[in-house]
Amino acid sequence: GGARTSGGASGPGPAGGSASAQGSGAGAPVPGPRRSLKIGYLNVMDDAPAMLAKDAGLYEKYGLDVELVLFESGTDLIKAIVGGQLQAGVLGFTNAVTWAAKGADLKVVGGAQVGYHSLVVRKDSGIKTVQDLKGKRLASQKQGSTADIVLNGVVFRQAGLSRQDVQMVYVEPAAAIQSLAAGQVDAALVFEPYEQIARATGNVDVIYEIGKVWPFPCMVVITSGKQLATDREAVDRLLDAQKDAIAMLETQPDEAARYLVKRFVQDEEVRGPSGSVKAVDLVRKAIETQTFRWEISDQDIRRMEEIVDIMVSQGLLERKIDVKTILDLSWQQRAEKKV
Amino acid sequence: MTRRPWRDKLAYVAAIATLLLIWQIAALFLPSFLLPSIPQTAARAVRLLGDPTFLGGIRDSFLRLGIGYPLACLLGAALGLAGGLFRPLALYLRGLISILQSVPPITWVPFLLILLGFGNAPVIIVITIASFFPMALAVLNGTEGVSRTHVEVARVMGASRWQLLTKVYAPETLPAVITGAQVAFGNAWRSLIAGEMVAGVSSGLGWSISYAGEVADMAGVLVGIVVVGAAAAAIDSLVLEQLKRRLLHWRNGAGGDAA
Amino acid sequence: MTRRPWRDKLAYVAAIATLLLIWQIAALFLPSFLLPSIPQTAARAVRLLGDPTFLGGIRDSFLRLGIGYPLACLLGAALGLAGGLFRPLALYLRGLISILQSVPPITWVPFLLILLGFGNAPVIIVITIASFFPMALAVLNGTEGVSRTHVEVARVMGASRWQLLTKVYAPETLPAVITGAQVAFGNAWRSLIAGEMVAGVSSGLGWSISYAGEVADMAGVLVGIVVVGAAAAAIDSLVLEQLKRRLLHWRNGAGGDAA
Amino acid sequence: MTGGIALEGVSKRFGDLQVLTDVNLQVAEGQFGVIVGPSGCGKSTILRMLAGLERPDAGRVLKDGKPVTGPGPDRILIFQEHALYPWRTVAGNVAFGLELAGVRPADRAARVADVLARVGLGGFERYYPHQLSGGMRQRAAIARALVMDPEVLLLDEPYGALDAMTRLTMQNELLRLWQGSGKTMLMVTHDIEEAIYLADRLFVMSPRPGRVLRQIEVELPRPRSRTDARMVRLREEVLGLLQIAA
Amino acid sequence: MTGGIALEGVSKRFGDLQVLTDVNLQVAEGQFGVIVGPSGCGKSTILRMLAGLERPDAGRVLKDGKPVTGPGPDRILIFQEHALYPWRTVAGNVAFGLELAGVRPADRAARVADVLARVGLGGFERYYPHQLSGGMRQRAAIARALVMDPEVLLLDEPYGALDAMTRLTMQNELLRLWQGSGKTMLMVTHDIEEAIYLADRLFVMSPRPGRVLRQIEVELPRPRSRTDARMVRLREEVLGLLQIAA
Ligand SMILES: Nc1ncnc2c1ncn2[C@@H]1O[C@H](COP(=O)(O)OP(=O)(O)OP(=O)(O)O)[C@@H](O)[C@H]1O
Ligand SMILES: Nc1ncnc2c1ncn2[C@@H]1O[C@H](COP(=O)(O)OP(=O)(O)OP(=O)(O)O)[C@@H](O)[C@H]1O
Ligand SMILES: [Mg+2]
Ligand SMILES: [Mg+2]
Repeated sequence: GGARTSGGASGPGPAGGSASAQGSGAGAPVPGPRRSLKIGYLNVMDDAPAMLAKDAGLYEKYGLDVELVLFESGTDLIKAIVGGQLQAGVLGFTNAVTWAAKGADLKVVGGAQVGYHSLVVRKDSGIKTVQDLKGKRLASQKQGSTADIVLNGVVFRQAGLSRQDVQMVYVEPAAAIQSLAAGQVDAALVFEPYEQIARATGNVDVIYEIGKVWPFPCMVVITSGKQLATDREAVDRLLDAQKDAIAMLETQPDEAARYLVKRFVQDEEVRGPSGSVKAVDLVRKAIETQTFRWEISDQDIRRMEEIVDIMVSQGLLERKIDVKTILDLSWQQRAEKKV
Repeated sequence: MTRRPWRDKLAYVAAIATLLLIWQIAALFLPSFLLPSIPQTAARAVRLLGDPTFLGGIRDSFLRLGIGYPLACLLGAALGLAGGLFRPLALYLRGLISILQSVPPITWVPFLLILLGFGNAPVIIVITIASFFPMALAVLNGTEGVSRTHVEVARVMGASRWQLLTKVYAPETLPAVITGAQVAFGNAWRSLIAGEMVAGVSSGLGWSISYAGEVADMAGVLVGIVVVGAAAAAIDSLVLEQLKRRLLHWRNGAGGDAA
Repeated sequence: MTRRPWRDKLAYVAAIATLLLIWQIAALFLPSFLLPSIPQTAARAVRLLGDPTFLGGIRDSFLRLGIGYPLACLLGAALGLAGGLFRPLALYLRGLISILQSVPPITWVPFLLILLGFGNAPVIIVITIASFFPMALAVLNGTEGVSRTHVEVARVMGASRWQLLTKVYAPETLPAVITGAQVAFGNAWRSLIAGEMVAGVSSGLGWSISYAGEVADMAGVLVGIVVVGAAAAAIDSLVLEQLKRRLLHWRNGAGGDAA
Repeated sequence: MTGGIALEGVSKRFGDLQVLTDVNLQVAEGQFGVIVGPSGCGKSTILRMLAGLERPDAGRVLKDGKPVTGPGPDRILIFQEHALYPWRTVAGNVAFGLELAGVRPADRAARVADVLARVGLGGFERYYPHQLSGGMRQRAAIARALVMDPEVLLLDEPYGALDAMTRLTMQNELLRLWQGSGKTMLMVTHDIEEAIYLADRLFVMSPRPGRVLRQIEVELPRPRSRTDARMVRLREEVLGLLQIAA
Repeated sequence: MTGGIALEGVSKRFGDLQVLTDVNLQVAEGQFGVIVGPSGCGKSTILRMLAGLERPDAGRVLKDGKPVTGPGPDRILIFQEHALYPWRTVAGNVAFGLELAGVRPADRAARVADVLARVGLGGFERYYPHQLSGGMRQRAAIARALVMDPEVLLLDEPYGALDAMTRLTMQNELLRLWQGSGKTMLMVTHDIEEAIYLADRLFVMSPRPGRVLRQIEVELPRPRSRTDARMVRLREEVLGLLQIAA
């Protein structure tokens, strides 16, 4: 379990040093003075670009000393950016919106991952479609979280349901799949790696995945306006490194899984009723189900505007805000030119 | 010693004033979306306190507290006293407590959810667990200080074990019981808040605070915290302190007026 | 009363056995990914305890606890005693405590992060806050039970306020201080764990537990909990109970052997 | 021998301190025994053994010929330290034993009022112990034992804190209560006149390690006159014994 | 009048209970005063006032002509309830006042050993109070006050728990300590012989509400003989006064 430190303040992970040589090959090492950055992350598959860039030594390649700081929730993470303790973070777009609406000086500078939330149901629950959720127990994440926003604004709406039609239970994703397995709920809305764990360990079906139906920019790279004003260069390098990481995730999932496996599964194998699954395979599957993307397209910006509308309608925002004011896509424009 | 009720109140007011002052000063230095000022929070409070959902949440929280906390007090006092009489039990309890009290009560939430399902039960049990320890520990330690002569008098008078418990140990450990109850009360509130945040209930003060935090509504968070603090302080000073005063009034007879 | 050390140990062993038994029985009924059995957890423990990262985390946690907890004990005992001598201070402290102790200490984490940055400091302060309350409250209540005659004897002998404090109040409230310290110890551990989960430190037992929880690694969670419980129990019984025995040995003289 | 209370060859040590060696002492049923002896010679220890609070290291402690194994309401001890419960009023303290025995509240109140009047504490029912004078506390402790009406009454310097007049009243009160009741009494006192005035059988003890130095049968008729020449002679004798002892 | 201690027209009530009414009492510097009176008449209250622990409702409490405003180590009170600190050994208890006064540990030890020998507690230095007999506790409390060597010593029934012989020894010990020292003494006792043996000036009090019924100057030369005819006469007088009082 040595990989735990790789996320820690105690220095680069064991995989870090050796990996820089065999990086994905995109871009050459950057000359000039090294930069130190503190980046916040969440230990979910959605944040794989941030973690992989660290574990595979990509930050170093771009002349960055990155300290990854783990958070339990996006809410805590973004407070640390707002308070100036972190220079950047990879977290949910909705977090940026709620805080920016309050007046925080935040900028979304790049993409990371496309929303992946799947509805996992117990095989014996009889639920085959979203409509079948009516009257059933569904475990989801906190009200106001990204998962909750899209659940209500997209999943339920498209199925013609409302929050009141379903018995909602709001818990952490780990508790959600545990409750699912224990029969306390009939269905759970989760993201990776919880879906894979649920599949491996339980008697479950996935009946719906929002990324297939309504892809939206979920995890984004967020920094503060002040950071951009004082050291844009460091942020650009960060985005370069994560871009390489995304390339590796998309093209070499096996290798990426080997780097990331220790961050998600401690045992070599995960046991379930249907036999054992190798941990690396489980993580690779989780990576493959995800769509990682560093660009924020015009299509994405429209989705962002839709999300803001949903949030306003759910009372999470007091008023509509203009998405463009929290976007700063100058790195992306330059990167696109290079490509 | 004569009671000086206005002075008692003054000290309380001073304590509240200190907290408000610190808050207001901190608010001057932090952006208002991180730490709203008192007036901003007050405005938010007025809105929230007119909101039936919020009020319903307060009621739900009180309900959970109102079951979990007294239960823990009863259990803690009973087992602590029994331990005082029966030494192996005391040692056994000490062992259990010293192992279990270090584990954050919300650690049990997943297990409780699986065992009991969602609803009030897991939150109530978390409260009970959290407030049981200080109570039991205070009473256990309290029984060790019971005067040997007081016990002997009762034994000479023919007291049964049960009578020893209720007529000597119980009154003599009362100060410890009250300390335990006051400390347990703090634990009960904290675990109520923490429990509501993770146990999948959709109402209550803890839930409100965590929801407000999720949507970057720091004023809402602060209103929640203030309501919690005010409610806890009110119950503590109106109920627990008064109870203490009544139960221990024999300490406060006239005399020693030059003290 | 003669000491029966083997019996003391037996009760402790029984407490541990009870917990293990409950665990193992529960594990029979729950799937192993929810509640791994004892052998599974033991296997994981062996691996983890050979892992320098995990051991380093334990060391970090002890460091934080080792600063935050004694600090809280000192502060709590000093202020509590001072409150015993100076009544307005006692009332003021009571006010502060009854308001603040109901607020979960991790609420302060975001503010502490902003003020102090990442690192050990916020965790240590969270520990100090959490363990201050029971200590101060126990000592405050303890001072109220100080025998009036004992105080009068000292005053007649010409004791200054400071001497009253150190030579009468301090020894006489010692049992309360020890109760406070034991309860505070539980709070310290709990807030250490909770604090490490949210304060952005990337090491320590709490961090390990939360990390394991995030990735649904229940064996890892249990190893963490067991280590926490074992360490807390060991410190409690080796340090606090021994200290208590030494400081209060005057209670345990020979006599009353038929008791 | 049956009836009454007895110590047979009793020894007792606390740690390194030999307190009693081979103490033999017997008070027959209905008899009034008194122990006098220097401070620290083990008098209280003897009473505590008879009450069942302490066990002998050697020898036997008997009540009605059977070994004493523990406390019981047939043998009530009035403690040397008054040991009232600070959280109970005077009336509450005196009612304590009756409460334990399950006496009905109404009966309890009547008996408590009666005994409090007899010890001169009428009107102080609702006082707490810390509001009483030393002598009043002692009388409350006496009342608490008297109200129980036990077979055996063990009194450990019950009148130490009383003034001369109250003391005389209390002595006569005790005699009135005892005479013809068949109760067995064993009192420790430092007042030799009191000892001779009350005792059927007087035990003079040696300093620690305590032994019974002399057992004196006081066969003066009752009511006794305190100025009786025989009493004065006895007093000289006891004083002499103690003097040698000191 | 200056020097010594005095109460002038002192009244005191506790709640509804009138304890002292118009008490006048004076003990000159270097004099030995003794108070006798029925239980509960306010004797302890008087000593507590002089010690500065209690304030009069009316009248003045004086030391050297100046009102007493609080406790001070010039006036040491030996409490009726022995009030040893249970967490200190005998030696620790006796050293307490010296510790407060900042006496060096070596001196302290010597003085403590000396006074403990004088009260007959040599060898019990390391015992805790609950390991002592009643009389030993009382002697430890006396030693704790004596070791302070105060100007004014206030003794509240210091010998109540002592046997006759120890009592005599302690009386003489006290006289030795007092004579020629210029110390002012005020003792409460229930032993009238003791009162007459020790007193320069004897105050006989009425029952509650306490007043000074009679002030008697005991002008017998010292050392006094306990069998002196004048002492016996005085004893009869005091007893008579108390009897009327009772
Ligand atoms: N629990 C104890 N531990 C050690 N020594 C004890 C204990 N209890 C009593 N002793 C010792 O036993 C001896 C006798 O004590 P006891 O109380 O019987 O004396 P006593 O005859 O009643 O004296 P007094 O007249 O002073 O009350 C004393 O020297 C005392 O120190
Ligand atoms: N704190 C108090 N509150 C109420 N009443 C008190 C208090 N202290 C003393 N008293 C009352 O004052 C009266 C006198 O008490 P005090 O102790 O002075 O008597 P005393 O003369 O010393 O009696 P004794 O010889 O029995 O010790 C008693 O009736 C007692 O009940
Ligand atoms: Mg005795
Ligand atoms: Mg008195």
